[in-house]
Amino acid sequence: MTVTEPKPSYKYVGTRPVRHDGLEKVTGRARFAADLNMSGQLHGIVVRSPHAHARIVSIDTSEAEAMPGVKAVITGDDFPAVEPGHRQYDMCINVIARDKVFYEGHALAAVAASTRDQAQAAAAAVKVEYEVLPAVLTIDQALAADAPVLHAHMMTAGANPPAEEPSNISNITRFSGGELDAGFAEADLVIEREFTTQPVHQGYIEPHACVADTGQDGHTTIWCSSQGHFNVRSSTATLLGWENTRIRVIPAEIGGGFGGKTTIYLEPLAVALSAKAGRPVKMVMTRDEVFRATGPAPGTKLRIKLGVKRDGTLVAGDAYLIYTNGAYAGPGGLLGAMTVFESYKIPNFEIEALDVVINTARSAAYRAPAAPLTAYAMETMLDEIAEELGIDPIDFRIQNAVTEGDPSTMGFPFARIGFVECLEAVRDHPNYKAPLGPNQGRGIAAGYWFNIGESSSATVNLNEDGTATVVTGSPDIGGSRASMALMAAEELGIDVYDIRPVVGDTEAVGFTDVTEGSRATFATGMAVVEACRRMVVELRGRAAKMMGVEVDDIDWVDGQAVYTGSDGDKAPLSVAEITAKAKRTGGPLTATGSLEAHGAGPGFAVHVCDLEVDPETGVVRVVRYTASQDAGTAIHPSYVEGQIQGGVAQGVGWALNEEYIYDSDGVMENPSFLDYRVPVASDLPMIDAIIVEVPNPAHPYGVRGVGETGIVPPIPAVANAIYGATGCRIRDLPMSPIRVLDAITSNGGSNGA
Amino acid sequence: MGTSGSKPLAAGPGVELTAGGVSAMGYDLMLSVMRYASPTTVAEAVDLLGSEADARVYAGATDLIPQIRAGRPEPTVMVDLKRIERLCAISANGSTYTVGAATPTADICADPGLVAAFPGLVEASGLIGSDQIQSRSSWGGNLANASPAADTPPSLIVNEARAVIAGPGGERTVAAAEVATGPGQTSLAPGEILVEFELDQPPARTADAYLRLIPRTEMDIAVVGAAARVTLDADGNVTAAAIALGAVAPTVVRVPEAEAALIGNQPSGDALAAVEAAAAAATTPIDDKRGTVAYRRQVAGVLARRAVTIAAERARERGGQS
Amino acid sequence: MSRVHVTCTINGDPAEFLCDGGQTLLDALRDEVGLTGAKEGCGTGDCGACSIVMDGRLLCSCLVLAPEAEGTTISTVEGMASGDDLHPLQQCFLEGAALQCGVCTPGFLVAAKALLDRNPEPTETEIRYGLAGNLCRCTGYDKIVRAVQAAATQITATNES
Amino acid sequence: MAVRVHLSSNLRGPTGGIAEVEADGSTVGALIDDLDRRYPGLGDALRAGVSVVIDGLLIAHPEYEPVADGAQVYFVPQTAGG
Repeated sequence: MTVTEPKPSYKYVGTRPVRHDGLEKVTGRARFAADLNMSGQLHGIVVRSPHAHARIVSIDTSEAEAMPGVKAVITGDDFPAVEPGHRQYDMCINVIARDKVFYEGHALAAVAASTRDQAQAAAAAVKVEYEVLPAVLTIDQALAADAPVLHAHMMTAGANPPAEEPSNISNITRFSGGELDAGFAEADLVIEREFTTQPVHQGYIEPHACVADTGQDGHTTIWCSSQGHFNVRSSTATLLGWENTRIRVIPAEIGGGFGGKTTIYLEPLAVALSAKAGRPVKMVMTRDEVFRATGPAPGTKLRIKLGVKRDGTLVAGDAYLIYTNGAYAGPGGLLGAMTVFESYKIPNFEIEALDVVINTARSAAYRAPAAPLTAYAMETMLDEIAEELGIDPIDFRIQNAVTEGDPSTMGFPFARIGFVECLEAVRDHPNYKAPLGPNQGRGIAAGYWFNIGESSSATVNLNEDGTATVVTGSPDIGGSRASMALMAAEELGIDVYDIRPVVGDTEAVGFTDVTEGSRATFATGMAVVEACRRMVVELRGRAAKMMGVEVDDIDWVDGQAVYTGSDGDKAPLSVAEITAKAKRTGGPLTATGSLEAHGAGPGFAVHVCDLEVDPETGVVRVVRYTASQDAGTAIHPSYVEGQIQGGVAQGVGWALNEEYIYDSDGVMENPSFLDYRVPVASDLPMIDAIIVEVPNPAHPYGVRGVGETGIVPPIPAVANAIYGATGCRIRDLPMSPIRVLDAITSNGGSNGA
Repeated sequence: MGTSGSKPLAAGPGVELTAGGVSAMGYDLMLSVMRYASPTTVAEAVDLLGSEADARVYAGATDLIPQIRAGRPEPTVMVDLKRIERLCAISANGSTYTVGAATPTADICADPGLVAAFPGLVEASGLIGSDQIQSRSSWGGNLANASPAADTPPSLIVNEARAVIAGPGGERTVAAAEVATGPGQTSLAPGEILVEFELDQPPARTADAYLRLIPRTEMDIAVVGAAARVTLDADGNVTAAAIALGAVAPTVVRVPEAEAALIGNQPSGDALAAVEAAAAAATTPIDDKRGTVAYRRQVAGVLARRAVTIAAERARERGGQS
Repeated sequence: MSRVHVTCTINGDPAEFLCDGGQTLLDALRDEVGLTGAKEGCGTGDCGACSIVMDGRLLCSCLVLAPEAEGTTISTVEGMASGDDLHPLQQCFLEGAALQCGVCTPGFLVAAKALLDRNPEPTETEIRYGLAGNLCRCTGYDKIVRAVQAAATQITATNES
Repeated sequence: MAVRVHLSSNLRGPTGGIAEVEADGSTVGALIDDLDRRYPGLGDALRAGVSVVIDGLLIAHPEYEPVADGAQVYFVPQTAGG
């Protein structure tokens, strides 16, 4: 670990206790959504479109309804109509199609029956008449002059002059700074490169699942796995046209999300089926459905031009980015535009980014959305430039890296950030100098992610025995309960194992936004700290009563109320001593913290990847990997390392083998873990995680989110290492054995520029 | 896969009527319509399979269950062969090894006799899926499933394995090479099952090797597979050779030109170059989601050359022992 | 179609359940027996989240028909700890932070135990290949491999002392 | 109360491309109202999914955020995450 700034010495923060929910998870007792069963429950199955693009002429459910065990069949007609312009129009018509289906696997009806068998049989008996429409499957097809338009209402946002005709471009984002032409005129070296990438899936191991139980009072309870149960509540309510108060969402353990569970798919269907049948309804997706109907991160076409002076100073950058967001508007291009030049001082730049719709599943967030792809382009080009100029690639990045006070692409000056520290940490790591064997190459790359704040709530309840329960609204997706307990222990001064961190349901804790944008430990942690500080104020007051002194003469020191006044010695009071007398000093001790967290500190990461290429087959094996990342302050270092290592693995998979493959009709050809190839244990080496700590001034413990940044550098790190091993620059993902061998064969091993 | 499970009812201009949603979407098996039977003798199994048209052999089911979930028609009876002792046994009798067709490949990989005699075939057996799959996968399943990309058939073929087949008309023995006739198709008659495989102890200075190309290190289907077996004379010249390729044609491809190029030569230099060229030329691959024609062709040559090299090295090490 | 009556031993205890002929053992364990530790991540034997041991063999229970369990002895993650004493693998996973979301964890523990039962002192490479049938999307496998190494060391030390 | 307002380049349509403008207001909401009077249409742009950075602090929903005299306020697009 590299600690780059002095920080207070903490008793609990920065230690590595066993996570509080760990025992349940290693004994098989933890309840994930598919593990829950209600008495009398029905099983729901979704009827999905076999076509990538079609108008629904009619849906005949009569035969299905008459089948044995069938208790309810629903279609889009069972939900309130939505019109374009509705706040969550896309989400609504994605969860259940209305007039049109927009991708293969699009849900258009659902069936509930006594057994899953019966439900499957009934789903197969729902008769759908389609008018099959030409499918738009690629960026080029979407932008063609005669392209079929997916959404008749889609007028390009951000177009200048304003769009007059609908198109498949949902949004154009433009950023600029300085004078582009003048910048390139100053440059001694200008390079321009194009890249293509394919959609990929988050690949969480737990398929989406939920149980909904709607009572005769019209209130429903949903048990589900999500990154944010308050969002499940509000989105489900929106789809059903209900008030939020009719829905209670109880979070199950979540088996991975990575952004893919920040939206909803099944819950409104389960509620509608349950309401219609008067019974609880359980719905569990198959892996096939997960691939076809949820989550892909965008595919892209990227073109970037960079200008640099001979001394290594970047002077100009021009980026043209196109992101597909599946069948609906999405933020891929916007986020690409916001990240592409963000890590470097580039005084003259123009960025234009298009968000494009095609007939594939609606894209969902995936860990630092859009950033890994802009990094792929930028960081491989920086490598080329550094080589051309004869500068060490890390020195070149240090020379151009943004530091505190430098303007971001969007104009504001960066606060204290740890980019240079991450670069130095990798430069000084033995991996950067380790000898390479034959056919091996080394690549480095950097990555950036904003991180976000948003709303969080926490309640601290002191128990009669002096232990504490900390309730938050953030689903624990990777160890955040332990982080909450550590911060609470630090604040209250009680042992971390005397704190029970709990994820509360929508009726047990204040509103909390989705666990996304690496915000849980940052923002929900702030809420926990706020609640604990209020609790300490209350504890001092109670102690003052018990001691018969003024509260101003009580300090809170290491978990005890300590008298600091001049009226003789008084024995300090522990939390347990105070809670034991709570009935006599004012009643139960509870405190809450709810806030909108400002100042999420940006995260930077720098990775070095060593790999070996079989020059005769193009097979790539990663042999050594080191990743540095600025965590601000690591609350639980093991889980910070885990986030970094997990991001690396996903990024390496994205780089080498992961991709959606569609046939010419838009039918996904690889909807299984057999042919959608996420890395297995033997594909990876140990991943050395270096935690850099440049505290975030906006957080009481200096936390920066760590969940996302780690997935940004691996793709370019791998690409740069492949170049090192083969002399080939590969600018299309994935860099599969086929592509690598093709590059080696066609380039004869020379630089692919 | 894909839309294969949906049933077009009528077709008009631009309009398609489809019953049901998308294909199987990976749904569960239809539990209630399927029966499970576990005969303990070959005769019983043959009777069961002959009694119903939709009866299916259930051995490891590592391919069968995923295929059904992907939309393949469901059997009415699953006939589990794993309780028939003969189908799960490994024995050596004189110079012949007999391996039950449903013997888990994990057992094959742990059998010292097979490991010593057929290192390449054992490697191929060990490459099928994960440890979990190894508990279930078998030569019989690998061959009867008739995937062009199966790992063990090329090695069974270069080792001239014989398949013992039982059916309503009794038992017959054929070369393993004659079992698969095309993707998903075999020469097994209705009601016939693979019972066991017979392999002769290789002669002196003989060994085999198997290599496959997958994008990951594990868990993938072969993009190309190559098995080789060579016999050397005391001077290290090749006296017999067999080379077979998987995943590059509808069935396993033998490469007689490559074999001929080796005979009488040291397995090096020009002879290996000839093996590589002949192997590449022998392929008739397809473009699919797992590979391209050009890639498969090129890599088939590379793997054939490397497999011959490894087999020859092993044959040298083995020396005069048979 | 009448259901099939299966008698077997699960985690050391006699067990009986009724299942359908086409039901997978995974579904039977989860829905009929009530043991939900094994998870369905794929249903096609590609992720290992449903790993169990049946008659000494490590299996994906999603690829086994439940009637096949008749007369067998089955171990699941629920049977790994002895009373309050966690198996060293469970303890090492906890202490080594070898789980994040935890949904793959039961499968990894069962597979890792099968690996160590067969090969008590595996190399890192043997661990990685031995666990290649278990997908984890959170950890990058680093801490899982280290936890298995730590457990192997602990088990070997205990057996030698 | 004069405040320097910086607009990220995608928000400069209504100002005719000008990046830095003066505005009055004691909260971000008041600033936006004032900006809308000076540059018609800018108000709508700034109310839809826009964050601010004040004194290095990123604030996602800033309408009532107080602004000190002489402050530098940067309007930027709102981010999301996975």
